[in-house]
Amino acid sequence: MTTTTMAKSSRAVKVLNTIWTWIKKIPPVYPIFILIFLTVGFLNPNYQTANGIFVFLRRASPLAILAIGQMFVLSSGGFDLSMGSLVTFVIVGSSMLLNNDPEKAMITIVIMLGVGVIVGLINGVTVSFLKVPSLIVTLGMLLLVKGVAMFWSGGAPRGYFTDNFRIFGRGNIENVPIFGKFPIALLIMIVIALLSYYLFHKSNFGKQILAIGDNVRASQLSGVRVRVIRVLAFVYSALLAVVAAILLGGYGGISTNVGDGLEMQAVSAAVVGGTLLLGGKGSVPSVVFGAFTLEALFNLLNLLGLPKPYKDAVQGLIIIGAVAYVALSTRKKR
Amino acid sequence: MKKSMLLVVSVIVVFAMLLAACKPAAPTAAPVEPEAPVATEAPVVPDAPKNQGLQMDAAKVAPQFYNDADFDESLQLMKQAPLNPDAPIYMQYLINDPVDTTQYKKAPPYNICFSNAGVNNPWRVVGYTTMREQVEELRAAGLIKNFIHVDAQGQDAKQIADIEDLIATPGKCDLLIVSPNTSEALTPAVEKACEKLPVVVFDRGVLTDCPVVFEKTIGGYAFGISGAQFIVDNLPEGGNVLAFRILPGVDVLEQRWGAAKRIFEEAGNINVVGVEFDDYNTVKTNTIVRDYIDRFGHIDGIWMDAGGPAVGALEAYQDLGLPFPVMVGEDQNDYLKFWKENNLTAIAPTFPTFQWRSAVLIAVKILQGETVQHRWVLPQPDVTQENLDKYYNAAMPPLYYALSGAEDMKNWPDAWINVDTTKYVDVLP
Amino acid sequence: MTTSSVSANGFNKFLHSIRIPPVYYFLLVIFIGGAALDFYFADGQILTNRAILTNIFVRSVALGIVAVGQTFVLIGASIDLSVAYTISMTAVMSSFIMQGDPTKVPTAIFVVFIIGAVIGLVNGLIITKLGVNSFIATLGTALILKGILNATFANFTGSVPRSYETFGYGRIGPIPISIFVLLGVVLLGWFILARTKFGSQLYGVGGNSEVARLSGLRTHRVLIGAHVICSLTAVLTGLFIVSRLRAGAPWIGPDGVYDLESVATTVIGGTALSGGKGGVWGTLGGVLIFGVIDTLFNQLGVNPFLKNVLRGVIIILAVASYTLRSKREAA
Amino acid sequence: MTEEQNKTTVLRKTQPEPLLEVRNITKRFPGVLALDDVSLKFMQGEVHAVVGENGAGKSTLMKIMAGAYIADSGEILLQGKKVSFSHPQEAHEQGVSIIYQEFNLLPERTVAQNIYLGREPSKFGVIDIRALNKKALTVLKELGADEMISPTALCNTLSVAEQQIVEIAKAISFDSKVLIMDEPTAALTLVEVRILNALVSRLKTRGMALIFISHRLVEVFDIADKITVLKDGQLVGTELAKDVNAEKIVHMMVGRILDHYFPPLGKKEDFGEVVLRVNNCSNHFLKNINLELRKGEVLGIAGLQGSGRTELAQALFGVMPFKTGTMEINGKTRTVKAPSTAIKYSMGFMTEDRKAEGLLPKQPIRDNMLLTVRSMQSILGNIFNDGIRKSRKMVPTLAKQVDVRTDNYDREVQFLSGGNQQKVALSKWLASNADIFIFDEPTRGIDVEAKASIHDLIRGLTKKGIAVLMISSELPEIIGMSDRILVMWDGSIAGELPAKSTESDVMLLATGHETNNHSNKNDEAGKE
Repeated sequence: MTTTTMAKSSRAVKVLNTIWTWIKKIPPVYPIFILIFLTVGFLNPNYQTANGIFVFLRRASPLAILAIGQMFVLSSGGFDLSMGSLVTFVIVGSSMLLNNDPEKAMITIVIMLGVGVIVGLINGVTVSFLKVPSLIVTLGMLLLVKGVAMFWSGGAPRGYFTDNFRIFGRGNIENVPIFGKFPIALLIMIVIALLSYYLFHKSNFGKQILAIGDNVRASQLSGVRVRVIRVLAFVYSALLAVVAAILLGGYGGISTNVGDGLEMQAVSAAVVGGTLLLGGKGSVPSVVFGAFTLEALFNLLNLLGLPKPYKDAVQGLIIIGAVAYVALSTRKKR
Repeated sequence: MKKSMLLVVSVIVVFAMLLAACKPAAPTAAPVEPEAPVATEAPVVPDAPKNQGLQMDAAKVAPQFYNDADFDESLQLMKQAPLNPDAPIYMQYLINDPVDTTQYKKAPPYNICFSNAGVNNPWRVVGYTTMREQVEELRAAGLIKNFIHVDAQGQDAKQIADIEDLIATPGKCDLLIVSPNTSEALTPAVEKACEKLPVVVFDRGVLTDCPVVFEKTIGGYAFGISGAQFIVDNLPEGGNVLAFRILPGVDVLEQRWGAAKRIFEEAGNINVVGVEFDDYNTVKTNTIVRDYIDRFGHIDGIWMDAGGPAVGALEAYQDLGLPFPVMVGEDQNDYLKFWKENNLTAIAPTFPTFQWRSAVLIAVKILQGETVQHRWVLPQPDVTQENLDKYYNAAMPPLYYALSGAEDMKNWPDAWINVDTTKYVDVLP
Repeated sequence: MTTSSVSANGFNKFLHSIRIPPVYYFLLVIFIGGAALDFYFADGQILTNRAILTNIFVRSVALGIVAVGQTFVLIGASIDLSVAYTISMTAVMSSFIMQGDPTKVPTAIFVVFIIGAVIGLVNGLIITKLGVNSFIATLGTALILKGILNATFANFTGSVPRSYETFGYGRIGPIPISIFVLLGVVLLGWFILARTKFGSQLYGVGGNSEVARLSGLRTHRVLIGAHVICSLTAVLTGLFIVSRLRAGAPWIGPDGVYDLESVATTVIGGTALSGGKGGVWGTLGGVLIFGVIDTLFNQLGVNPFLKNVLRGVIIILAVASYTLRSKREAA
Repeated sequence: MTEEQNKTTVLRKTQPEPLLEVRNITKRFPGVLALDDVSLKFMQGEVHAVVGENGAGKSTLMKIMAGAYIADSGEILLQGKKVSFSHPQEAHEQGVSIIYQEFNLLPERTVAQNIYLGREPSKFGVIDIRALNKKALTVLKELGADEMISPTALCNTLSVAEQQIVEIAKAISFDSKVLIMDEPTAALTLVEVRILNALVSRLKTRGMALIFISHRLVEVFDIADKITVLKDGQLVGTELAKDVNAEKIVHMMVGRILDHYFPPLGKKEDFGEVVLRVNNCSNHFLKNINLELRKGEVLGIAGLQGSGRTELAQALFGVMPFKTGTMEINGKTRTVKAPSTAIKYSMGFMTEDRKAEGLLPKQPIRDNMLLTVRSMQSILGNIFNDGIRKSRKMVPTLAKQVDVRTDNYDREVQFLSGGNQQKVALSKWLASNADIFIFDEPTRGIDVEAKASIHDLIRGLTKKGIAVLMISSELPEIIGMSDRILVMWDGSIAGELPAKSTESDVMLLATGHETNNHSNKNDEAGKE
């Protein structure tokens, strides 16, 4: 009888093994997020209500959008450090363009998206055609874009944000079945995440981004128009920075230093979401949850009553840990 | 692999411990529970152990900037009327400290140099605009020729080098105006400048007496006292107070918080649950307010050492659908607007931007050999419910500061509505 | 071979061996162009006033010292973004330990150098042993340092004694001591890179770490060494800044943007981000470019916000002038 | 053993103890058993050639002996003592040095710095630059290259051959007892090869053990005392060079007769119209290239390394475009300035260096296979139509065509074996429906079985009317596969040879010798 039991147990082991391999395939960011978020919910009952969760998600939405944009560029093998400055530019510039006139909201948004395209084009073209490393290009743009914003406004933006401009970041859709209030910012984030999912995982664009991030030479020899793809990745990243800026402006109002350090937070969120630095791997849903994880972690630190500055220290540990985890586990596989 | 990982982790831990050991005050890593007794820590103020916010690191007041004598003097000055009530507010002074300047007397027009800490926040933009408009008017009057402005972009090291540049050329500047970035760091550079030419310091101070004039409104103590006293007077029983500071290390700001802290401590029953740096960032402020409401359930009073992000804090309440707190802001126009529209229980202590134009006027006085006040203390009115309508101007942009004292100028109000700091010329051809 | 031909040969060899980095031509152009602009639009002080000329150097001291360290790291195909907070850490710790007491100066200097070495060691270990990309690794340590610093020292802490201020303000004859320190660091950096085994190995590791490994180099040790050197230069920068500011505060490093600017000046100086190439003389040229344009902008009264715009443009164009002809795709 | 004075001779006579010995070495890479229980002995004063097909495990064995790889099992004995090298430096210190197949020089450093990297003459860590350059010069003199190469020259200014000499200089500078050379002559001209051979004899008389990997059997017989054959990671046998001939060795290497090894050549009636014609094309490397490629034929391109084989492929494909001359593709004059244009005109290019140029290692099989299709489609295409699903359906078909046996197309290609990787690289061109194929070293580094199936695949392509231009450094492959052979030398086409020419015909052209009969042969080829 021992043989049959052994056979049985080995079959069970096999099943367990397949389950285990499935579990191993789940990016670690999801269980980590769930763990942190449950802890947060345990510490503060607010986060057990739909409203509390929405408040959290709305707060995380701009970072999630920025992280998606950053992930497009990271996956292509580059960096986009100009994001934060672009956010500042959009906030300062919008207040200048709006000039307290609600009718200008639409045109302002269109113009700002246009600015995003231009900044992305400059980034991409300089990297692709002048062959300057993106770290340097976008660092230069970081100084340049913020400088232009400040130069334009003279340091103090002029107008208020009109309510119809702020609605994207601040407003709710009322009377949504099941949920009740549904934040517009979250809706925008979901739409962008879906669009990005298709672009990145389903379209030729995303596959070619991964291809050039993985092996530029091979991609070029397979006919990938490397420069076009790279430029487009930078443009998309800049466009998402503009969208995030509109949400942030709606959420927080006018401020000349909203964007400071956002680029590094976006890189961190992308990395926590499993994006491979220097290219070749990335995933939209993981990165979105990377941003959520980071926000949830900040909330957790707050609820634990740790001094705010430790937020930075923990963020530092998290990104080193996330990258080290990937590096060590691939080293093991080899 | 594991060995090396262990090594790295242990090095980090050792490193962190080393730092913690070097730390000047009470440990911070321990989570602070809302009602936890703090007997294990040496309380900073024995009679207010409940105010855990007052023991946070951000609550510490740098001792070199704060002393109780100045606090008392400010309290005194707040009650005092100007000694020259007929002068416009930006040339009034509250104490008599005359200094003879005949040794600096020169024939106009003058070349004045200005080392500026930065034009990096709206308060400074409004002040700088007012200053430059004043310069243009003095140029029109034939009193000023060149006005050389050097911007340190908020960096101490750069401002030191800037001042060294400005005083390197004899005859380039007849007088140097300095608005220091931080007080302690700029002291040596200002001392060096004093040896070569007359210096006027305004806004933030330096730790030396060498400038001919140090000019500002009553200052940080008064700002802190007004706001804190308003909270003490209006906070509902058992209310929680959250205090915001923009950044540490600036005398004016240290004094604001130092004074407020003293008022809170003396009141005894004010529960300050947190003191946080907001970097003058509205989004960050908004987030911190929500975090504290999450943590403590309710925050009933907000004190700020600089009111720029005040609207960000208030919008957090609006979005959460909570009643507004007892609010301390500043005379920034968006805050006054929000106040007026939402009928807040609020106050706006001010640090009037008119002191920027005073600096130029005083500089000219010195070069004309007129007697000036060595310590020139300008008045510092508060915006209150009673005078809100007087100071709130719907025509002005949100980041305008109400106490610019510029209403009597030629380009009022266009130069402050369409701010363009680039149009001013430093050196006349 | 006659003696004359030998000496001529020697001279040519010398010219060949010093290999003036191209950044100096760029510097010369900017300097002459700037002086001309200054002459026509301002008072022409850049060329005529020695104090302003020396001040160009003094402005460059802080950035220059740490950029030398950054050069080591970049040659090793790594990067160090934690230098800004290492600088802050040094400034704060040294003035905290000194507390205005001249007898505590040696202790303070000793302690901060140890801390610097530990930071460099941690950076190096994370990069080599944990296999973490250097950008993320040092960004991470920067954030950790930032958190610890801001949570521990929220303000100016302690002060340095007057005697210690000689480092920042003292002069030997007409020349500030700090300039000698900068040149000393550059010379030492050059010596280590060009004349020592360590330097040679660093070029090997940065140029092609597999080749270096196969040539028998302990690549990890070399890279860790480069990171330690970089952190030590950041410490020296911190000590210099605190001597000028009298006290240290946690924000002085990031306010000076020493992390990104040290990378930018090093790359402008001809050191490739991809490693294995470059040197400290080029870096000095890059730093001086920043010093010259800073002075020039002040002389011309350029709008401060426009300065940042121009800086951004100069960084990109200067680097583009190297990379334009390269065949490899950039990323 | 008391008579010290005639040690070498004595040692030879009395079955001496080997200088270096490997016992039962096994090494496994993901998907490949690179070495399987290999034991070998290397004697003092002896040149020992190790030969074998690509992928036979020669390079892996050499790297294990030099400490660059660590064997999974087995042991290494140096002068009878068991050693284990965990790092190349340990091997160097004990007197085992190696010249690698790939170039291992730092382009931005000088010759002397490269030769003595990590071993610079120094005091307290400070390099004595004069001594460094002097030592480097001495080593170069030993090689007779001191006139050609200055110790202070930067390596990126040297030619390929000069760089190879620096590599050799670097290896012998170790004062080694054992010198391993992995294809040292591949890039050298005949003159340089002669210098090298002279040098090898000199080193041999010094009492060193020389281990030598080469594909060129002629050279092997010129200088080797012993020849060891490896095949598929296993030891086939070791023979004294004087006891065997090339045929025997080749037989040992491939393990079967050549005729069985290659698929039959194309028949003349299968060849269709000219699909690719190059008229007088040149660029900075290539001079006056003229060639025609017909439907259904395999045109072999032979030549030594550095002769311009790969450059020709890159020029045709628009990687390093021609500057002058005209190209006709399918009868129309075309300019190809970028790979994407070449692909548009239905060309495909299987690159020489699979890892660096052919594959996306971190991407799944699926995305590698579909890469070219995707690059031909519009960038945003496939979001709102079912193109992507169509493309995805292609994957199993492609896998079947190239015979990649896996049911998991989401596997990253970096975890596949060399042969399967090559098949995946090939499949992306099948997907793009290319009808002109350029193969650059199609069977480099893959095992014999996979090799054969790739050869069958190439023949299968031509049967469908596809034109193939095949570059190879392996003469048997060129001869076995090509319907015509073009031989390159010094950036130009030295001549054309018909199918089934001999290796010596090819080698003569490839080394710059005019053959008297080559025009005749051309004529004959035309007549057939």
